Parts: sequence; C-alpha cells; structure tokens
Amino acid sequence: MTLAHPVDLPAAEADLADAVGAWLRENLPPDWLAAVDAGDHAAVERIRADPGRRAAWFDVLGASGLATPTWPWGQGGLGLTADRASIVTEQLVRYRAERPNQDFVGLTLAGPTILEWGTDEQKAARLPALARGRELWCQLFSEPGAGSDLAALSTRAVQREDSSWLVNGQKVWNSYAHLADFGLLMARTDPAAPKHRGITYFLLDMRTPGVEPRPLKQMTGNAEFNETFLTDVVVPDSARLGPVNQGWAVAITTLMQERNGLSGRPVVGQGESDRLVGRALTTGAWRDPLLRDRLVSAFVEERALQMTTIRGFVAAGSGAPTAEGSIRKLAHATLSEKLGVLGTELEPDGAVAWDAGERPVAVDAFLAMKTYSIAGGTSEIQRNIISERVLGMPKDPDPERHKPFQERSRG
Amino acid sequence: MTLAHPVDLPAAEADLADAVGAWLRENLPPDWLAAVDAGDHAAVERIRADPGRRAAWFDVLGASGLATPTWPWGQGGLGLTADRASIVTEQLVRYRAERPNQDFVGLTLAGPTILEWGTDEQKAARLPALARGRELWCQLFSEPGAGSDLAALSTRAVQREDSSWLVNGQKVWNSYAHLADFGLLMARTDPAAPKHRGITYFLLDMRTPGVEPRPLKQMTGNAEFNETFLTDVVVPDSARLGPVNQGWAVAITTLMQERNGLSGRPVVGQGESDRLVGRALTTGAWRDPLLRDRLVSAFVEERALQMTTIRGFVAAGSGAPTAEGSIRKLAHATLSEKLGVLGTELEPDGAVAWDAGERPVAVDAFLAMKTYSIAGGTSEIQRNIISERVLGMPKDPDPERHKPFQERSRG
Amino acid sequence: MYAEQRDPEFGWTGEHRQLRETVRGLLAERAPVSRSRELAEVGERYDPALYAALAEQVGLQGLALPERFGGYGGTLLDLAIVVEEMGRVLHGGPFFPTVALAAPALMAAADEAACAEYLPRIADGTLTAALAVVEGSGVWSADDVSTTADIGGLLTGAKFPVLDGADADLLVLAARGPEGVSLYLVEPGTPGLRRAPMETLDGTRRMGRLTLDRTPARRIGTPGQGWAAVVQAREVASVLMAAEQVGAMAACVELTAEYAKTRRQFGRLIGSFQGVKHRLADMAVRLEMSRSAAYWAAWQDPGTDEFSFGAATARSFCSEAYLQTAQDTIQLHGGIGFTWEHDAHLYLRRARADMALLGTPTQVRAELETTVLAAAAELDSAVPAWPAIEVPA
Amino acid sequence: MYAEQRDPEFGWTGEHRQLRETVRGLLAERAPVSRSRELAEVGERYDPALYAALAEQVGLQGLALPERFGGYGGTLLDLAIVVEEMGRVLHGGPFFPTVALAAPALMAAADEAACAEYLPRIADGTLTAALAVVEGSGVWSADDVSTTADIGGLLTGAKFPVLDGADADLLVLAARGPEGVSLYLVEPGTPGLRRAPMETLDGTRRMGRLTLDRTPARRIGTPGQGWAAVVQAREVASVLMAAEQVGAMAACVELTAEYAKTRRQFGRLIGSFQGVKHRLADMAVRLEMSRSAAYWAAWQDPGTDEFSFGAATARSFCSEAYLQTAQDTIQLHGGIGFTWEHDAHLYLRRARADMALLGTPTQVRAELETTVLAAAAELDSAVPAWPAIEVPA
Repeated sequence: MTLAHPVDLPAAEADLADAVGAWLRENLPPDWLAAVDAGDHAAVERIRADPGRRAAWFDVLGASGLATPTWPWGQGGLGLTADRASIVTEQLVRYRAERPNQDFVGLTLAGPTILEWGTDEQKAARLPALARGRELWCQLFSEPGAGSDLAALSTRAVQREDSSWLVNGQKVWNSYAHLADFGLLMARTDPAAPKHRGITYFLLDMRTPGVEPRPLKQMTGNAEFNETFLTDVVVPDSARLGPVNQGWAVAITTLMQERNGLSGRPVVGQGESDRLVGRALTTGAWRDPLLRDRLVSAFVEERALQMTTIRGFVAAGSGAPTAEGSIRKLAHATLSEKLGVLGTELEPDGAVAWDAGERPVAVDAFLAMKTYSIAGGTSEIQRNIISERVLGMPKDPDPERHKPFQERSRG
Repeated sequence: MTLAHPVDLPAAEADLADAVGAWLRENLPPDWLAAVDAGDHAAVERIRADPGRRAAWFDVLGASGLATPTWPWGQGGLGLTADRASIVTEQLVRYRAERPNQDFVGLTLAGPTILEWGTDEQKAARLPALARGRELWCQLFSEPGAGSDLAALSTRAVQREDSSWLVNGQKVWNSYAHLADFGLLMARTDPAAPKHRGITYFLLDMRTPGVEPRPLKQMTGNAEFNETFLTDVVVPDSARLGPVNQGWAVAITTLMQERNGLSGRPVVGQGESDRLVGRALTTGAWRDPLLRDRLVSAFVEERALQMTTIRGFVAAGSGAPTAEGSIRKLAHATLSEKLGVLGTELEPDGAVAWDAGERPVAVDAFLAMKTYSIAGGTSEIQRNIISERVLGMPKDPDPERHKPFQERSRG
Repeated sequence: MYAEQRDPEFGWTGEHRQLRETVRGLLAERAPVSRSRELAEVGERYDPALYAALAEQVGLQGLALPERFGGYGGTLLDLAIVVEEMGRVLHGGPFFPTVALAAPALMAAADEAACAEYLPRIADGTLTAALAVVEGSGVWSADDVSTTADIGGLLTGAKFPVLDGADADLLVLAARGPEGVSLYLVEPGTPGLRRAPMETLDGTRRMGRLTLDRTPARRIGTPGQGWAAVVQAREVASVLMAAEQVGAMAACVELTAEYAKTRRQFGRLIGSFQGVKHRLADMAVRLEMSRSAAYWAAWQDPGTDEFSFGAATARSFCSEAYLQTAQDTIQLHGGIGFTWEHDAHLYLRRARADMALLGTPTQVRAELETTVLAAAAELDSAVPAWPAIEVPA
Repeated sequence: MYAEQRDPEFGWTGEHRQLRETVRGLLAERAPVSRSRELAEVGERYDPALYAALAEQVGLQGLALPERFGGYGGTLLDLAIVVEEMGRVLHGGPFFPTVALAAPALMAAADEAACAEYLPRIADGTLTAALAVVEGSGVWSADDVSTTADIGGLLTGAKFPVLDGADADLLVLAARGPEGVSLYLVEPGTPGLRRAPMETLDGTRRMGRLTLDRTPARRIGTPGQGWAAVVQAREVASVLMAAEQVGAMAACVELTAEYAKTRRQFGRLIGSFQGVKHRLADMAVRLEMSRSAAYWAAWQDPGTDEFSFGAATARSFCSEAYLQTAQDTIQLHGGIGFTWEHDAHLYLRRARADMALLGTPTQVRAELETTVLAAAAELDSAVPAWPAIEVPA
C-alpha cells in the first residue's frame, strides 16, 4: 500500500510521474478512477463530496506519504524536494485525488511549523493526523486592534500554577474556525516586554470551552471568515509550540510558508484573463478596441505574473530565500483589482442589474477584487517588506518599537 | 498720465475694463497700438523685444499703477481686489502691454513680501522700481543639500562688527540669477537653533562681489536655471528683510504667493491637450481609438483643472486661505507627465528620430514633462501638504525637528 | 428650461449655504447612511414618510421646477446642492429617477398638458416617475431604441435596466414611432405592460425590467423629437449625478481621513505614514477636481453648448474619480473596510452602478470627440495653460 | 535557428554566471554609463577598439551564431545575458542592430551563400549591419512595405528611421518585388543609395534615413518569403531588447535605491519615507515581472509558438515597465534627477526610443489578439490562477 522509500523513487521526472500515476490507478476506488477516465467531473465531485468516502481516501493517500511529499520520511512524508513534489501534486490533481483547499492551513502552515518547532510528542500527535486529513486547522493570528501590525496583538495568555495557560482575547479573519479541530494561536505572555518579545505560540484545540467562532460577513455578502472570541480558555502547557515568549520567531516560520505557499509546480497557462476574454466574446465587448487592449494587457500581465511564479518556484528550490513572495502578492493584488473592474465593463449594462437568479460572475469578482490587496497583509505592508528586504531601505520609524507592550498607545 | 485714484475707478466690470482699455489706447505708442489693432503679432513682438522701448513703456505703465493693481494706493498700486485686478490684467494682455514672465519673481514674490515685511525705506527703495520694471529679481532659496527640506539650508550669514553680514554658501535652481539685479535670499544666522528658527531673509544686490551665478543644464538640454555661488559676500544690514532669525516666517509669505500666484482671471479654454489633438489630426493618430480616448481624457482632465483654478481664484478672492494651490500643482504635474508621453505617441515614429532641423515639439514636451512634479516642490511634498493641511493628517516624524541645526545629520 | 444661474461663478450665496445646511440636517436626522443601508438590506424601495417630508417641509422635489407647474423656480445649481447632500449619505429611492431624470424629460418634451398634469404631483411628492431609455446595451443612442410605437400609439419592446422602473408611478419612455423617436407616458396597470424588479449591485436604488406588448401609451411633445428631449434630460441627470458623486466622494474622504487620524499601528497613527497620507492626498485632488467639474457644469445655462460640454466633462471625470475613491477608501481601511458592516462597500457599489446608468465614461468621451475637434480647430498660439513656475526646489 | 535552450527553466548554470561576470567586468572597465554618455554627447557612433575587443576577447558578436558561420553556437539565452549587461550601462552603437536585428534576419532568410559571406565577418567584429524595415509609420507590417524591387532587382523607396542605418557596413532591407516581400542586401556606396543621419532622442543609438532610387541590390532567401524572415528577426530582437531593458531597469532601481539610502531630508534618510519606499517597491515589482517575461521568452525555442508569444509578451510588458521606471527614477531623485549631468534622463530617452523601435506595445498587443483568442477558446473550468489565501490581516 505504501510507495517505496524516497531513495528508491525514480529519479527522472517522467518516471516519477509514472510511478505516482500507477500507484493512484491501483489505489483509487474503481468508480472514482472510472469517472476520471471518462472525464465525468460531476461524478468525481459527487464522490469527493461524500464525507465518508473522502475520509477513507485521504487516509490511504496520507499513509503513502503522497499527501505531504516534502515532509521527511518517517514523519508522514517522502522527503522530496519541492520540484519533485510538484510532480506528485500534478498527478494528484490529474486524478482529482488531492487534498482540498480548506487543508491549506493544516498542510502548508501548521505541518511545516510543527516540523520545525514541535517536540517529538507534538510531531507524533499531529503530523500523521495532518497527513491523513483527519484534522482541519485554522489560523488565529490577526486581531481587530492589531491589523497589519500583527505583533501588536493583545490576546493574553497567563500561566497558572499547574503550568496551564488561561487565554482571553479576540481574533479575526479566521477561515474555517467554526469547523476546525485545531488553531495556530499567538497570545501575549509578557506585556512588559517590547511587542515582538512577549508572544507565545500555541496549538489550540478548538473544542476547548470558551472558544467561540462567529461568522464575519464580508462586503461580498459571504462569510468566509470568522471572528473568534476566546474567553477563559484553558490551554495545557503541552500545547505550547516553541519556547515561552519566542512565539514571534515561530510565527515567522508560519508566515514565510504562507507567502511562499505554492501548491504544485506553477505553469504559464489559463488564468482569469482568459475567462474574461471568453466572456467578452459572448457579450460582444471584444469588438470594442479599448476593452480589447485592456484585456490583452491584463492577459500579458497575468502571464508575466505566472512566469514570475515559476521563477520564484525555481529560486525557492535552489534555496535562495527572498521577499519575492511579497512581489508576487503585490502584483497579484494589483492585477486582481484591475480584472475585477474590467470584468464588469464587459457586461452590456456593467453588471449592475440582473434578472433574478442570473447574477453575472463579474459581480462576485468585482466585490472580491480588494481581497488580495488586504487579506494576508495589505499591499502597503508588502511594499514595505519589498523595500526593506529586497532594496535595503530603512525601516519605518516606530517610536514605540522598544517600549514595553503594556505602555504602547492603542487605537 | 495717471489713472484716477481707485475709489473713483468704475465699479462695474465692463466699465472698469473700458476705463483701462481707454487709458491703454491713449498711452500706448501709436505703432504698438496699430500693430495690436491689425492683429500683427510679429510687429508687437518686435516692439516688445526692443529693450529701450520696452523700458519706456513699463515706466509709463508702472507709474499708472496698472502693472501692480493689487498693491496699495501710494505704494505703486491701485489697491484693487484680485477679482478687479484680473480685469486690468485681461486688458493688458489684450494689448500685449503686460509685464513679461521673467518679472514673476519680482512682481508676484518680491513685491508682496516686501509689502508685508519691509521697512519704510525698503518699500520706498524697491516697490516703485519693481512697479516700473526697472529691476529684475531672482529667488535664492533652494540648496543642493536641502532639496525639498527647504529649511535645512546651510548657507551661512555671520554678522560683523559693523552690523553688515558675511555670506557664504551655494544656491541652486535660480532662474534669471545671471541677469537679475536683486535676489530673495535665505541664509542661516543661528546654527545653534532648530532649523526653522535660525534663518534670516535678505534682499541681496546681485552685483555684490562674490555672487557668481553659473548656468545649470537640465535634462532637456536647456539651462533655464543657475547654481549661484556666494563667496564672502558682504551684505549691509539694511538689506535684511524682517527680524534676525525669523526669515522662515518671511519666506512663508513668499511661498504662499508662489503657490497661489495666478496672473489674471483663469478661464476654461484652450490648453495643451487642444494642441495635441491638433497634432493628432495632422499625424493621423486621431484615427486610433485608443489614442483618441486618451486625448479626450486628457482634454477632460485639463478642463477640470482649469475649472479648479477658477474655483481657487474665486475662493482666494473671498479670502479663504487653503492648501488648494498644492492640489492644483499636483494635478497639473500629473497631467503634464501624461501629456508629455502622449504627445510622443501621436508621432508616427514616437518622436524618437527626426531629420535635422525638424525636431518635433513633442520631444521638448516629453523631456520637460517631469518639470512640474519636481520644480517648485515635488509632488511628494505637495501630497504631504495636502494631507496635513487639508485633511489634518499628522506630520511626518522628523526625529531632528527640534535639534540645533548644527547637530543635524547631513546627507 | 431651468431658471437662469446666479452670479458669481463658484461664489456661494447665503441662500445656497442655507439650503445645504437644511438638507444636510434633515438627512442626518432622518436618512443617514445607516438608514440607506437598512432600507437596502431589507429590500425596501424608500421611506415614504421621509419622501413626503422632503416635499412638504423643504420642497425639494419641486425646488427647480417652474412655479407655474407647482415648483419653486430654483436653479439646477440649487438642485445640485441637494443631490450632493443626498450623495453623502447614499440616499436612494425614487428621488433621483423622479427629479433628475423623469422631470427633466417631461420639461424637455415641452408638452404643456403633460407638464401641467404631472409636474405639480412630482413637486408635491405624490407622484414618482422613471425614465426608460436603454434596452440592455447600456448605450444612450437613438439608434439603440428599438421599442416601437405603432400608428395607434401601442408600444412593443423591452426597457432595462430602468432606475425605479418596476415601482414608479409614471413611466416616461422613448420609443420609435412613425415619425422617429418620441416620448411616451405609460402608467402602471396599463394592459400589456409587465414590470419585473431586477437584482442590483447597489441596493439603495432599485432597477426594473419593462416589457411592453402593444401597450397603450400617450405620446408627448413634438412627434419625432423625443430623442432631443432625452439628450437634454440626460445632460441634466449627468450634472446632478456628478454632484451626487461629489457628495459621496467627500463622505469617503472624510471617513478615511477620520479613520487615519484615530487608527494606530506600529506605534503611530496610520495617518502619519506617507503610504496613507499620499493616497489620501490623491483622493483629495480627485475630489476637488470633481467638485470643480460638477459645479462648473451646474453653473452653466441648460440648453447651451457650455452646459452640454460641462455635463459630459463632469460625467466622464466624476464617475471614474468616484470609483477610484471608493476603492481607495476600502484599501485605507484595511480589513475593516472589507466587512459587510463597514459602509465602504456601499459607496463602492453605488460608484460602479452610477458608471453604467447614463452611458459609460468611455461612451461619453466618444460623444465628446466632436467638441474636442472643434476646440482644436480654434487653436491659436497664445496663453500657456499654466503660469511658468520659475524656481523649482 | 539558434541553438536549443538549456535546462532547467530559469535555472542559471555556472556558464551563464561566468558569462555575465565577464561581460559586466569588461563593460565596467571600458564602457560604463559615463562612456555611453560621452560618446553620445560628442556624437560618436561607437568605440571601434572596444567593438573589436568584444569580438576578439569575448566573442560576443558571434556568441549565438552557428559554428559553421564563424560563431560559437551559443543560445539566445546567452545573448540575452550579454545584452542585459549592455542595457545596464546603456551600451549603444552597432552591437544591437548588427547582432540582434541584421544577423537574425540573415539567418532567418536562410540564404547559405549570404550567411557564409557575411556572418563570419559579423562574428569577428569586422562588419556592422542594419535591418531596414519600417518606412516612417513605425508599424511592422508587410502591408506597410512600399519600397519596391523591380524585375532587375533595383530598389526604390525610403526607409526610416533605421537603427544605425546611416553608418552600418551592410544593409538588410525588406522590399516588395514581383513575388511579394523579399529581403535584399545593399552595401554602402551602391549607386542610387542615399543615407542621411537623423537626430535622435536617445543619443546612444544612431538612426538614419535611407533613400533608394533604382539601387542595385542582392535578393536573398526564398523570393517572396522575406516577411517571414522579418517576423522571426523581429521576435529575436524583441526578446533581446526586453533583456536589455531589464538591465536598464535594474540599473535604475539600484541607482534610486542607493540614492534613497544616502540622501537625507527632514532629519531622515529619504528611503525611510513610505512615499519613496512604496514607489521603489513598485519599481522592484515591475523589474521582477519584466525579468520573468524577458527570460521566459529567452528560454523558449525560437521558431515555436511559445517563443513568438514570449517575445510579444516581453515586448509589451518590458517596454512599458521600463518607461515608467525611468520616470520614477527621475521623480525619486528630485531636482538632481532633472539635471543634464545625472544619468536618469539617459535611461528615460532610451526607454522612449525603445518603445518605438520594434512596433509599439499597443501594436504588439493588437498582434497578440489571435493568440489570446486561441487561449480563451481552450478554457476549462479547472485550476484557479492563485491558491486561495485563507487568512487576511
């Protein structure tokens, strides 16, 4: 049922792909495989939507190491390089056998952070469960009062005599918090220290009493995020990840993963602009030379961004650490805003009114266009990161940088 | 030869215009008047280009008060409001009888600053000469080491026993300094005070030994500006304008004049974009729908800026002081850059090569397009001014704001 | 059409200021932006009691209508001040479609009987009306009118989206009859008329789809001259919408400036970061330029070339400026600006919807080409656009 | 046409790095930007001794030419590295027109005899060449070629502006003969050929006007297939110019970052103001996106659809990015960036000139429309363009 140890995996790209493909054909449920072979997307989605079947498959997949191929051998992974791992991912995607988007926090953020900072007990308890898809994770970093200044968080964790921690505070922008089993939590443990030095990192069991996620409605009308209220939540010291008061260093590991978090080898190919072109052909907007030039411009820009993602992927493989994730994020935010507006202009009436039930997709893209310039760190923050880390500009003056946290001004 | 005292000037706009027009017809040299009536621009320009005739005319004009209609009655002017003065200016322009551009510093900056801060002796010595066009003035504020941080100037003036001042330093961006009779000079007189508090303002006789203007070539290839070197220049204390070490307050008067300095009542009408449209018709670029939309956009933007200038003119007349000069300057800088690039795109080959002697005007506009976003205060400085004075944003932290000037870091 | 404008240009009179204060005060009390949101969220078209009060207490619906039709003979400028204040609080409902679109169309059609019958009811707040011109393409062009009127005056075709079209008490329609495009009046309940509400991006203004199948209608004005009336009404509406947008932009700038003056990050008020300051300054520039364009147009006399030019300029400039301003407002608020509870998205939705309502800015600029060419043809080599700045720093 | 590219994509080999260092070192020593300025200011076309050294010491002119024609059989990628380094210092003169335009055209025409006669002389640095295609309209289109070749091969027409056209030792021209557009060779001194230098915005590259009056010429390649060769040469030149622009942009960003780290105003390094930081960050983004586009294209095999697509993408993106970068460089330098003595304007001039040389970005995008439509036609509803970001701050 398991693949060979990574040293025995074929070295050539094509051979590795073949080996993974063969393993999938052998292990995927027959009706799933048949639906894939027949190109019957709907049938595959039906199978994937069944919680029982999905869980069963992710268990098989996780045991093989293929769900987390870059993790070390013996800790749920196959120890593959990013480049080789992407070949695995391509095969998984081809068979729609990959883990869903909602596992992003668990697989891309929690796993690597635990790998780097966890105790043996923490690794043993969490990594196999993550690899097999048994746990859903969320991130509890952001706070309403902190915003872009992530380290200015004020959720308090006070250690008690029995060494457990009592946590109180409020988090925000937590996706899947209402469904998650575990959360990556930062809390302030030393308010007398400057803001970066008094934070501790925990792996919070979301079922603990006092943890209350509430949906947060966005301007799009959807509620993909939560606010999470933490009231007298008792967390055992065994849930602490990394040393007391060094949680910011642990968080950096998580944040670097987040910015560089690419799933699979990036390619130059279809993107959002292609969809807009398709739509423009339908609505007749393509006939307008001004819109045509903007569409082709967007197409060029999106392809250039994809090419940049490939370069970033190759550079990451070669171990060169960069703030280049911020470059891509900023470029993507700009493009997303451009496409959001452009999409509405392709509709004859600007997508401002529609008959009941015929809401154009352009509406959702328009309302979501600011997502990437705010979510995951605003474009302003990205510009600061690029300017400071890539170009060596001085940091912004923070008059309170070295002040004890409790003495800082709030607002 | 002189007009009636301002209280006797007709109140109605049309009557005032008629009175000024009649005076001009009576006093202008006959051949000048004939050339204007015949619409013979070239002939008028020939007369205006003759230094003797020009001087003679400006003397007559100045004596009447019409060259400086807003200055007080008895100090070379007619005491008119800005609004009524603009009617005078319109008539002057109509007869090409107005003072030339190079008198901007003298008429718009030096005169009002002397009116506000000058001693009776200074007013008596300078204002009539300014009104009659006998003196050319330049501004000596900027320094290479100070840049946008105007108050960081380091030209030194040390008072000697006989109360005169010894000035040493270097100024830059001084237009007409090589021709000027007088210069508006700021120099540091107390290096132990914070930067704004140790500056004194002088009316410098440019013929003083040790004053050496040298032409400064710009990226356009022209040298409209100078660097001015000041080496052991002796300035009598009678040339000091305003109190010692309060030169920054005096300079504010000058700078406010500069930003609000409008000559004549602004109108909505022909601008740079009209010229570009004309050129686009000639080159055929007008047939390109993309260029056409950009041209009309620029046209709209320029007209909106003109409308804003009118609003500013009206508001200034009603005495409301604003940072709205900065708004217009910023908008103009943006537009100028847009037009500079667009102009080249109207040429079939992008205005990048031309047969000897046939340099397209688009080339000069392109090379000069950054002028307004740098000259007279960069667009960054204007944005700060707008944000702080119009919107009430906090000032940028200047860690050395209150430091004695001599202890400030340089660079 | 409207009363002549008052001198001096851009010089506010005491009356202007008084009007602004009255309207602002009334809206602040009874229709702040939270109320616009509330109506939108529950799907209410408007607050009828307030609508009545606007007419009875302040006379806003009839403010700029001639006195012989029950109005107060005010100027378009007065009305611009009113809608600017409404724009600040995203006031929606039937006011704009009735007063800024349908009433100008009725006046432009110059049909005395129709005016005498309907304008007084508009003025006293008892009649709401809508102007139905576009037919799905979003383009305001006589060529795009394919709704037909047969010899008996029966209309057949479809109009959408029509601002307040599904709910207004009176429909003013452009249709193509034997003499060309004319204006027609249809009241709800007429046989062959179907009205369906559409879903909208901007919940504060309703839109509808009209379907006409041999619907009896009353032709107004000179036969075949309907499009000229549409053009005039659209110009008036363009100027008023620009003023409304100025109000909305001003609200956005104030909201953002206020936030920047109170929100603290990295040990400082965020308003002290140039990243915020400079974007805010650009917002202020866009606002002031928009204000100039909108009010310059409002100061011209309707029916003149200047008015047409001002209307187009204001429409092109202000609608693009407003959309950018709304986007920037969200950006500078960060996460909170992205939530449903924050008002930023309401301004964004209105900005996008506005852009589609009276022809897109691109369409407007295409229409301006003739004017631009005429201006370029008069070129002389005189006055530079800006006084030379002599001393850079 | 050129040697096949090396794996892995975007993975620099030791050889690549070595080449870059060699070229950078040589240029730093003998042709820094101050030297480019000096040549431009005195009106010198180039430094012949350096040109010879580039060929003899490093073999740059023949780097990517096939070995059988005296070259070193390198890849287009190698050549991109070379011109990127040249772009940093605004190296001008005959290198680009000879190596990036005329040589690719000769190779694309696939005329063995002509290649054997001229390419070895290009490779050894003894022959400079120019490619003359456009005729005043700036548009690269077969329809715009109106220079004619009669049956006897005599050319009549005019070509301008032609990069290095007034000075090159060999002219490769596109002209319309009885079979359609073909390529022709003309050497200076041929009767009926007049060459006049033009004045240029960018002083580092000369341009000329060619007038042909029944000028004898040698037709090369398959008759009537000349335009296909022009298209190929233009693609190669587009990729190389994009790489050159990446070098120039990198120089602009470094120059500006360095200035921001040393210039102090208001008590702080200006690089600590977000107004400066954020504009610099945008410059960095534009640079990195340009680098990706230029090198992605350079990594494709010439002759493939990917190469054509990459060439157009890089040309459209990089030339607009470079112009904006040059403008920003001046802005962030303030007054000093506006002086003749500062290098910023040299980069600006080059940026504008580049934009006109191989068809404007707008023209390139119009040409891309077919490709874009083909891509859109293959749409499926799979993979989103970006992994969902789950947690905003």
